[in-house]
Amino acid sequence: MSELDDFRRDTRAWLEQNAPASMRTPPKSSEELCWGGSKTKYPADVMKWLEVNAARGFTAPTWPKALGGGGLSKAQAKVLSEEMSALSLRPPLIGFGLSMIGPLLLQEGSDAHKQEHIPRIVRGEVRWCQGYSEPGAGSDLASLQTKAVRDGDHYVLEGSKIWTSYADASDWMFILVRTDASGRKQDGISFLLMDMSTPGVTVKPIRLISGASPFCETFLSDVRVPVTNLVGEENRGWAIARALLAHERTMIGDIFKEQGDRDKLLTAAREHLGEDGGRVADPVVRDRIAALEIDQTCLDLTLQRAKDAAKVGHKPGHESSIFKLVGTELNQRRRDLMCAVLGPQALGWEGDGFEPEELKATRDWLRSRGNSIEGGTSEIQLNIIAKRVLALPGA
Amino acid sequence: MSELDDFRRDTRAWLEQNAPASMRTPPKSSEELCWGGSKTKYPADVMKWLEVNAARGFTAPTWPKALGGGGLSKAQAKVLSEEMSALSLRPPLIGFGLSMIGPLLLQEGSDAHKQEHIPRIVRGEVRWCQGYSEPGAGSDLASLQTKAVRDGDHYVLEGSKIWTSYADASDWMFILVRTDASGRKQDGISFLLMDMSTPGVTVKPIRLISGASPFCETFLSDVRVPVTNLVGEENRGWAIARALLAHERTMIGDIFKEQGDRDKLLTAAREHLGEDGGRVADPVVRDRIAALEIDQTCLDLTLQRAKDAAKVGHKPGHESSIFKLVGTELNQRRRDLMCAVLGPQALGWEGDGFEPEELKATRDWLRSRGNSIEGGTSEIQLNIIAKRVLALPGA
Amino acid sequence: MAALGWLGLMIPEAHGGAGLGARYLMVVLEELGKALAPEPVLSSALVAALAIGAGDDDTQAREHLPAIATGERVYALAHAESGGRYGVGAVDTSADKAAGGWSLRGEKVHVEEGSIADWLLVSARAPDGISLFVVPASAKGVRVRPQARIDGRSAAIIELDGVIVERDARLGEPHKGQRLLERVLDAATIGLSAEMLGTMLGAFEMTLDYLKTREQFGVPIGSFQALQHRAARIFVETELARSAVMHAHGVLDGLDEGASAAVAASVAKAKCSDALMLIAHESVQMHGGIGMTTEHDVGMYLKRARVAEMTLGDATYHRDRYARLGGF
Amino acid sequence: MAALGWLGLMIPEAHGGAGLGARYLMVVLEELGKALAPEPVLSSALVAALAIGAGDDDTQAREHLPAIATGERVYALAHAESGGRYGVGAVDTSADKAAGGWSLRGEKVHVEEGSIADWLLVSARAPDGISLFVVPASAKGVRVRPQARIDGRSAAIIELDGVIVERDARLGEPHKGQRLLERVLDAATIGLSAEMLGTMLGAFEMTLDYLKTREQFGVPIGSFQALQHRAARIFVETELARSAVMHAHGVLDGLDEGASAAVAASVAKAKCSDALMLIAHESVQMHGGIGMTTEHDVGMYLKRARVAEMTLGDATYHRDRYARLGGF
Repeated sequence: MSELDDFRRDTRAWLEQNAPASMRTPPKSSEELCWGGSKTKYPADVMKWLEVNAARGFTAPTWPKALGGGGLSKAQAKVLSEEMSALSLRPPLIGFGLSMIGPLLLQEGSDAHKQEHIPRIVRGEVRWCQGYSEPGAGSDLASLQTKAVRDGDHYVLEGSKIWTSYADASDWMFILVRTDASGRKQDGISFLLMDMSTPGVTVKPIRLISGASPFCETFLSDVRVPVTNLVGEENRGWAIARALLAHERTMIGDIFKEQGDRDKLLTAAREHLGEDGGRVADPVVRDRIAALEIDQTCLDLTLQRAKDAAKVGHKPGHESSIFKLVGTELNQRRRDLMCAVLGPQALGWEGDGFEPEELKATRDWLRSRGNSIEGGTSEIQLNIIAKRVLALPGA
Repeated sequence: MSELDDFRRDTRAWLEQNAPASMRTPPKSSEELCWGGSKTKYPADVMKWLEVNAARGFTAPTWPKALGGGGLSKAQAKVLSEEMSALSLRPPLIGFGLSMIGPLLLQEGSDAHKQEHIPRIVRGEVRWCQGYSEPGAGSDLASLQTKAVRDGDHYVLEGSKIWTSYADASDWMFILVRTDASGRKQDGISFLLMDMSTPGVTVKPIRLISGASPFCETFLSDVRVPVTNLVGEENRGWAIARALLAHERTMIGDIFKEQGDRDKLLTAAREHLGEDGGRVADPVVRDRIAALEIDQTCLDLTLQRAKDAAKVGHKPGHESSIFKLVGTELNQRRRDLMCAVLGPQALGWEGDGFEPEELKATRDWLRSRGNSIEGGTSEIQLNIIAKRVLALPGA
Repeated sequence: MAALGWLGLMIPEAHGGAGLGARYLMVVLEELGKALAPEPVLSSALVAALAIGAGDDDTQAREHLPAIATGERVYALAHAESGGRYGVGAVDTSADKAAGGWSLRGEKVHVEEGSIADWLLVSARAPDGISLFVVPASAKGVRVRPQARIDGRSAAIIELDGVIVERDARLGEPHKGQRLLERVLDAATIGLSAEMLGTMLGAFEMTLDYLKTREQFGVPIGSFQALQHRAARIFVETELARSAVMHAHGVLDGLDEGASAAVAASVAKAKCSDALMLIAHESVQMHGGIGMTTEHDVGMYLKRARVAEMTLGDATYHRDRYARLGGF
Repeated sequence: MAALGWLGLMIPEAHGGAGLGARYLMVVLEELGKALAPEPVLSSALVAALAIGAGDDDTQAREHLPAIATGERVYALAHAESGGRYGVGAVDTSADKAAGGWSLRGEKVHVEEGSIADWLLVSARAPDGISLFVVPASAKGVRVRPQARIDGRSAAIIELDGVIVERDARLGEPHKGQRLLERVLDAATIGLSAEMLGTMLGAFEMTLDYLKTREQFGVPIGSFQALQHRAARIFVETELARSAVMHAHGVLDGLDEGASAAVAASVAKAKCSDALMLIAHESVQMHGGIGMTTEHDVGMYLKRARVAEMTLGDATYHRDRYARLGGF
């Protein structure tokens, strides 16, 4: 106990001494945070904050010291996180390296994988992206067709991946490929690590109906990946991918909320619909706003319930599907309601006649329609709940 | 043209002369109308009105004169109907005999069937009920299990029928039975005419959650029906039944509306929620009422569109599923909204503390929940639209 | 139930209870709701225990709390009035000073447990504002007429025709009666939402079982994807409702500092009202014809759902209240 | 289009039109909506033709109607103003008497076809009430700024900085300007609902085709019952919307004696707004990821749906108007 108190005192002192002032303000968007990698240039303060943290392993506090991590206990990591919050500090590094592929390699990777990748993730030198979806597969993820054919000590990849976030800004991709097309579709999939600079890899950004997006399509033509980059066994990649997906869904439930969403909606409602005795003047819209906020409260409380359960050792199960389903739908309702409040002012694409926040509301609404598609459609989540949670029979 | 005018003048004179005054007022419920049959006692005026009309064949205006019908042309029948409306006259006779089994027998029945049954239907001597549904079959109507085994010149029936409206007040039942269990389930069904007084027929009324109901369960134990009572060919009854069902669905879209529903809802809303500048005071409820009335208007216009199309020769198709689906759901929304308006006064079952119209509203709501089940569930209607109208592929 | 200690969960040990709090009572109320058990736990063990316990009057506590804990006496909250609909202020019943105490006059409706209660908690308008009074049902001038409602429970209309009660029949301090009544109504609303959670779970369990066993077209009807997706939606609603109900009981127990019981009550009641009606309607629909008959229990869930929805404010009322409490 | 006679469907033969009426124009508007074709038919052939034709002024008719019928000139209705939202009365633009005519001053927003129109129908507040004025877009003091909206069409903000027009630029009789404007807005609303009907049919057709051809899990996705039921619901909505739209056009043509064009317009617009948004949202969802990209057209249907929904009053506005017209 006293040791932990010492750790807290030391950590706070260190944080106060080393954090640049600009890192003590909330970021305006996730773009302002550090995602690492060789392809993005970050401001000096951001890089400095990354470097001092990486040197202590504080970018990955619980990972082994030998691989560059902080080597902290869970209790110590909690203290670090609390102290970061107390000082309103930005995380020094975020991204798929820390949240997805790093933990996976620590669990499933070979020693060589760990030695090669973990330290570079900790230092933020390498940014990772995820190559799962394919244009033809959609919700039927396991039907993926990107082929990997063995040729000596390499796999030769042919095919394409879609909906890869930030593929154009990433150095490496963890990718699902088909190494066997003869049996059940889930049984011939392998999990590879691919350097994005390998000849034959081309990346094309995707334009959404809401405008520019982080999504890319990645084309693979005669791409040679060393066999040593295989994680787990050949043809056994599906199980690995599924474990990562469940992890992603839990994160996603929370992700759609923005700071101050409620206030923005109410402010817009007062401005565009007027006030009546201090209240939003239109009682029908007011009723819809209240319904939305009540449902949002229920989801927040449910997420909290899951977190509390996780703390006492309950493993997260299929409730991640609830979070994905409800989180995305609430975001859609919120964006839709914002349009209803703005009326014709929700129709702008750019330029004259619209305020910046009106233009943002419109694009947010358009973008929100993708929420119930990406990361597993709402229909897939309903299937998961029906089959795995409620144990309803197959057709 | 002039002949039709003569007919109109004569008919009007005859109607004015023969209609008892009490037949010129709108009935309070369908219970006040004449359903015919030997088991119900009707007031003298009702019987007199039936008799004079039956004598002229006006209970079944377009049926052949030789079988007791009116022998009128379609144009004449339209004139009759218009003149009846003009004088606000009640129909002299209603029921399944006139609307369902009569027309069917005229088309598919043998000469003997016609001679035996048509005149008695016209005179209202025999009331008919429909024996389709079975407890085990539900939506899967064709899976019916009531057996009819041939024994000499009789079929011997064993099984039970459910949801038979007014079985306890009917003299005859047209009934679907299984005469062959070996092939496709639709292929072994036969269509019989069964005298309800045959030994072995027992009828038990069904109590609904809303209270007493016209529905009955009919038990058949060793019931002997002459083979001559078969309509159409043995094992070919399914097609006959389906034609009758489509007919029933079209009628049902209109059936849920009651005279003055809109006014009742608005009056209750003003009374229970108060008024504000002449308007219903609660804007959220007002919005829901407007939405309901708008949707009701759209359905009414769609029904009118179908009627107009029928007049120029379009055969009614699967749009009957729309009417069934939407008509029932609107009725449910209306009953539900009425409860929302009444608040705690919508909670009464009987007796002290509730007005009669409040008690009726509550039971109407409970009863309305059956609308989307009886006569083909909403799910079945959606299947029909998806498969037969939209031609979506089978699973 | 008394033997199991359920009725004393909200009552301090000093007065014969277990003093465990609302989160424990929630478990009981949820199970009662699930079984549609018409037990007067909500009105006695939650509402009356809290109303009397909160008053800080030791005499009242000693008089009533042990009798609640043992189940010796049943209590009912007589608050709603004809035409008043919902809310704390819709009270026309009067409490005038009389020799040695108060004279109560008015009519209360939809009093749940009213026809079996031994004691009544009556809201009435005293010269210094609305207050709660604890009145024996056997007092002179109390007339109880049972109300036959669709859920078949023991509701009543209660007339108070100049009922004389003693001075200390008033709960709480002078001038603060309305605040106490608000707190009592919030607690009643929260407890009712726990019962509603149980009722939706009961109906859903029954329906889920039916989906798995009832066969049509040669397969269990629960294998049809359209029904699967609707069942999944229902499950999601029950989970969201559960979170709201659990949270509200935690707030009642003072666990969440700064949280408002009024807000938590309105969130829970609004959510549970909509969720329960959806689930009850869907349950009858999925049962098909048999669900419409009195031979099957699912119709009882539908009827109880409606009663619970309309008691202590429906979803629209609580959404409006939530907005008012939230300053919009 | 002019060659096909579409633009003259509402214009009497005497002025170069076909005089067939709104029910014929509905067919054109529906097809344009289905193809998302950005043609100024609604604003010229329906709104302007009706506004000018209804005025009973032969000089005006001769001046404008033939030019509409031939497609020689494009007309736009400049009514909405910033902050005014919906309705006939939200007009601050002023029309003051000036030498030989009127001086118009104000700003109009969301003027559909505003950036390509040759003539404008401007609502403005004259001393005797709101009136419509027909104004050449080339007049001195008219400033047109295109508005980039999500549907990519030619909307504009139009400033009128003391624009001088002649006396007979005013449509209709004195004191009756507002009634004419009401009629024009109802007609515009009804015509827009025809376009919306087409747009929902276009999106649905595209989606139905996708459901039948796109395979996942080894079968067409349209074989999944959950999607089938949702597609069936969409179909039902299109049929209900069609009835409302047809009826409203019949009312415009004076077919249904005693029927109010205002009521018919609000029924059609409320229904089409909700139905179109539902269908547009569902269409994108059923297309999955590809529907979110600019590579597929379904997103354009979604964007146009939103614009149409918010033009001339959304569903909530028209439900409220329907209630007011119906006396509740």
